[in-house]
Amino acid sequence: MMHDTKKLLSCAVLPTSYTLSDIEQGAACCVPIPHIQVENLSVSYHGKSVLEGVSLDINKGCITALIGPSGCGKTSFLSTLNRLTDLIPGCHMQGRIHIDGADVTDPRLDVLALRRKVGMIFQKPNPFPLSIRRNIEMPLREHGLSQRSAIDERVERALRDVGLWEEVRDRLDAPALALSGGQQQRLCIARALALEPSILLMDEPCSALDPIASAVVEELIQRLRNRYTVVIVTHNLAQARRVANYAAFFWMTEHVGKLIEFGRCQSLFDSPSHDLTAAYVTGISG
Amino acid sequence: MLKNPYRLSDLLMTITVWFSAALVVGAFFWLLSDLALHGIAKLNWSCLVSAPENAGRDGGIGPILVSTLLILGVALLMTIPLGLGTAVYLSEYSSGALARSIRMSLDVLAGVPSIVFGLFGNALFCIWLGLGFSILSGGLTLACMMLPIFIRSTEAGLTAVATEWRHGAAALGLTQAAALWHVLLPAAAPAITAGLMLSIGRALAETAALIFTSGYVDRMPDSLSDSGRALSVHIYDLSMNVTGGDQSAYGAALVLIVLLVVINNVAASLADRFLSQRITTS
Amino acid sequence: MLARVTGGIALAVAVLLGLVLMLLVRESWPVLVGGGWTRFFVGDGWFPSSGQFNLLAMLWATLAASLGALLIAVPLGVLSAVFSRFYSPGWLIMPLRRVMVLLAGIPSVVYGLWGLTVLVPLIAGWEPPGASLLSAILILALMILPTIALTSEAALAAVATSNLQGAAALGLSRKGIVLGVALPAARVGILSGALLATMRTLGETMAVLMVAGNVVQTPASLFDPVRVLTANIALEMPYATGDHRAALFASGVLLMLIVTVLAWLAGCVGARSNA
Amino acid sequence: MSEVGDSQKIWGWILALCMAAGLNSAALADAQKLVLTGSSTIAPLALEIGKHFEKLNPGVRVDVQSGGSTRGVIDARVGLADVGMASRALKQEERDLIAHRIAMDGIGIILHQKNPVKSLNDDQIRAIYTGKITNWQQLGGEDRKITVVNKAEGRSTLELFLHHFLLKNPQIRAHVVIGDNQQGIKTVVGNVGAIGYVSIGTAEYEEAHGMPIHLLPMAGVPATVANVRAGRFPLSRPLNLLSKGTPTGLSKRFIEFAQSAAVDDLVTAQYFVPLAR
Repeated sequence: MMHDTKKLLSCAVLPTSYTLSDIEQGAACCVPIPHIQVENLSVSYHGKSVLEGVSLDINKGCITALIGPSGCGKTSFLSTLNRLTDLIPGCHMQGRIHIDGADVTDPRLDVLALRRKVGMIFQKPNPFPLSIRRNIEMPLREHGLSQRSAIDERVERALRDVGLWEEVRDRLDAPALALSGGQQQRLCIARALALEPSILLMDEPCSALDPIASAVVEELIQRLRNRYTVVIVTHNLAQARRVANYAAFFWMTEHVGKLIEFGRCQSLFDSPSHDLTAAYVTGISG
Repeated sequence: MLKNPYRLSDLLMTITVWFSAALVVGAFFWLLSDLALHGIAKLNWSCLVSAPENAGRDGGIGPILVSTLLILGVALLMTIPLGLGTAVYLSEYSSGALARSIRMSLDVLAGVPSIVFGLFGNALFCIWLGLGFSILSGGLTLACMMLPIFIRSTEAGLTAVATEWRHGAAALGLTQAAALWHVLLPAAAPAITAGLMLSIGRALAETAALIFTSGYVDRMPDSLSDSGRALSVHIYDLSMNVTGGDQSAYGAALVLIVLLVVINNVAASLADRFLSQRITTS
Repeated sequence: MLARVTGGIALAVAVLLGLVLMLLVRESWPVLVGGGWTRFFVGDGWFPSSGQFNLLAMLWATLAASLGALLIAVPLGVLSAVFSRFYSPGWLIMPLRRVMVLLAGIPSVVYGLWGLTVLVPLIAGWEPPGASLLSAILILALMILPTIALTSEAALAAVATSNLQGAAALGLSRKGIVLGVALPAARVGILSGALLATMRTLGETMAVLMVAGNVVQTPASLFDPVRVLTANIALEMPYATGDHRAALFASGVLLMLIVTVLAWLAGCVGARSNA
Repeated sequence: MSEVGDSQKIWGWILALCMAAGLNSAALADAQKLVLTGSSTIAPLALEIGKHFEKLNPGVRVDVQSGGSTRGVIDARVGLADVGMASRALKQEERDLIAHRIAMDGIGIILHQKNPVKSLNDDQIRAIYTGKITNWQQLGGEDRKITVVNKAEGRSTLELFLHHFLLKNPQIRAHVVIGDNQQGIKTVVGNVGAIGYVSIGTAEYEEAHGMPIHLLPMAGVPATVANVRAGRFPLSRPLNLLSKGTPTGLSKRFIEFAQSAAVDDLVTAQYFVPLAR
């Protein structure tokens, strides 16, 4: 599964309408326009700070990897972007996050609309205990799509996008939980894609999968580039290197997570500007 | 080898476990076979549909079966929506003062003797609300008794639903109601069904509370505002008040047990169909 | 929206439940303020017609019957749950569970009827009068066994397979897995089942009334007839008036208090084992 | 959202149901429905009489509710019941009601059949119930402990028994306290050393159907239904219907029917003693 990193990291502006196949042909890459702007973000649980002073811009259509040791606030950071932090009792965040110009931290914000725009994939595949079809159809219906043919079309397109269509087309009504781990994770991605988000958050999407399934999902993530802004948490440095355009390195100092370094993936790995980063990416203190 | 010292104690454990299970099953077969032996002579189809005669010694239990089912129906109609609503409230907004006080009063109510519920139902439904001795009063009183059981087990089921699903639903931008309806309630279905069965068992077994609310009349009820005798009240009356009513009492007890099995199965499959239909069909 | 609707329902339920509590207190009020609560714990005994309302003997009887039933039913129930999870041949599991569910729903009148006609005469042949604390304990134990067995089984089933496999991978014997891993992991569930069962033993009326003998006395032996609080209410309520009636309601309040303390204790235990 | 909608709908439906039922029951409370409440002893008999009354008077409904004699008194007094039922004579403070006797019930002492003791005088019974005699040997029987079966506080048979033997309840040293007749019989059946007192009609039936009990004569009078009817048996109680003031309308017709010879068969079938006319 080695890919030509050079090709993947090259950037060009895409035409306004494109399909996945365009991207697969290697036509384009991400654009240096900020999609998510984070300013001075801090997160605390029950008054105890876990993440402080994070500021970074995440570019449109690019894959940004968040790396760093466990417990340094990467997942907390990810959860602020779709306000999933609201669900965690005692969780409080400060600072500003702008997505498409709107302030995510605004308490009056329509959270449901935000989450529809910002999809999320979890570490452990979490398809609902419903049929494969219902897993994708149900959120669509809840977001107001009721036309049978339109739903069927979207279900098929989402499943095709994640390469699951051929595998499950004959058993769409079978329980989703009967799928293998890798298939479940791809279904979760399809479920998110069906809502046509512009941003995808991925929290270690491959860590619960076997190497083969992991490789399939990784390849899928590569294909999402350009069409979606992807933010991915990963502990697999090689994977980050393979898939990401940008990388952000988090580290814990005095029990509080901080953003140490952020930049182009290649430069962060090959010529880190910070000692901690250098040590981590070369495996000395990782 | 390490193994030998464990052999004897392992064997002892195996014997203890088998012995306990056998003891439990044996005791119950004793009970059930006694019931069957005494009651089976009274059972036939006509007894299920005909009316009791001679204070229940002769005749059947048709009207009593109908009343029992109606009382249970009213109780369930009340318990399920109220119970689900409360359980959802308790599990989703659990930190409020209202939630805390409800939870405490539920626990307290679990310890109130059923006869007190009977007197309560009599005072509130029969007299104050003017429903009189009626199937409605009985059902509503039973609902009060079933609510604590049903709410607590449903709440436990909802709380036990994996957070991954909760977060997954939220991440898809689903409303809380949609997450509940499509994911949390179906996922909690086994616990809800179990709570439902426990409640139904309690309702069918209840005697003291019903004597004071749904009453003693063994006529076929015309409406929900008629008084109707429940099967358990019938059994109690036959065994304690009616001279020579023992055999009929055992017969009625057998019917009650069969009824319980049937209702449990129906409830289980209905709950299954209702709550997890989306798993099997589209 | 959802919060408001379910909150409204919850409030309605709370009001309903509050009404039950209010009725209890209102009905027992005359005797509580009239004679003070101490009269329930001092005096010659329970002679309501002469204004003596000492509940202590019945309180002890209630506690003794509950405790005895638990001592029998908890080990047996847990062991039979262990049996169906770890020892039973596969084909036996479902029928066993069916029987348990069935037994959990048998009305107490039926247990009482059976106890009165079968169990009590057996004990009477051994040590008269037969209707006794022992028969009450046995009948109650029989009644709560299914509850304990079913809840324990559910708690055992909820123990993560990975834990059990982990234990097996360490070469633990079946006994070692059960005692060392499964039961400790399931103890909260088992405890809450036992609590549920305790509440049932405290609140049970008809079955105990039929087999316990109903003599108001502090039990000195297992063969002494006793009267529990609930049986007292059921026996005398239909005929009681005035202070007598209020005293019966007050004994209902007492039962409620016992259960509250139990629920609170269970809450503490649950909170501690979660931490 | 649909879940919320559904539960609201159901809730509304239930409320509507309640209201409809409330109106309905108010509408039914006209002259054509007769409500009887009270003594659980009389309830089965009243139910049978009610059924026959309904047959003779089409369109009339008789609802019988049990719950104890005191309940019958209270309900008849406040008007919750058209007619109360009490298996005892009215007490002094209950004289605001009028009692209408519909049958008699004798109370007899029963022993287990294997107990060789065939008769006891009043003093012996008093001594047994106050705990002065504790073994059947002292009364010429076998060496066996006596199990004293007493009734629970408030039951009319207890009051009758205490009154007859000039006892107070706290004096009694009971081993088993029971609620209803059948429990008394089952207790004696299960215990060879037991002594209890129950309704004679019930005991006669059970004895005739093979239950191992026997009735003792009292003051030399055999405990039989015939003797109770003739008024010869010393321990008996009336089964009364209660009315507030002189009964009128449907209540009057029902009470008259319940006192007529037409119900003698029903009374006998419930093992009570018909009135001597």
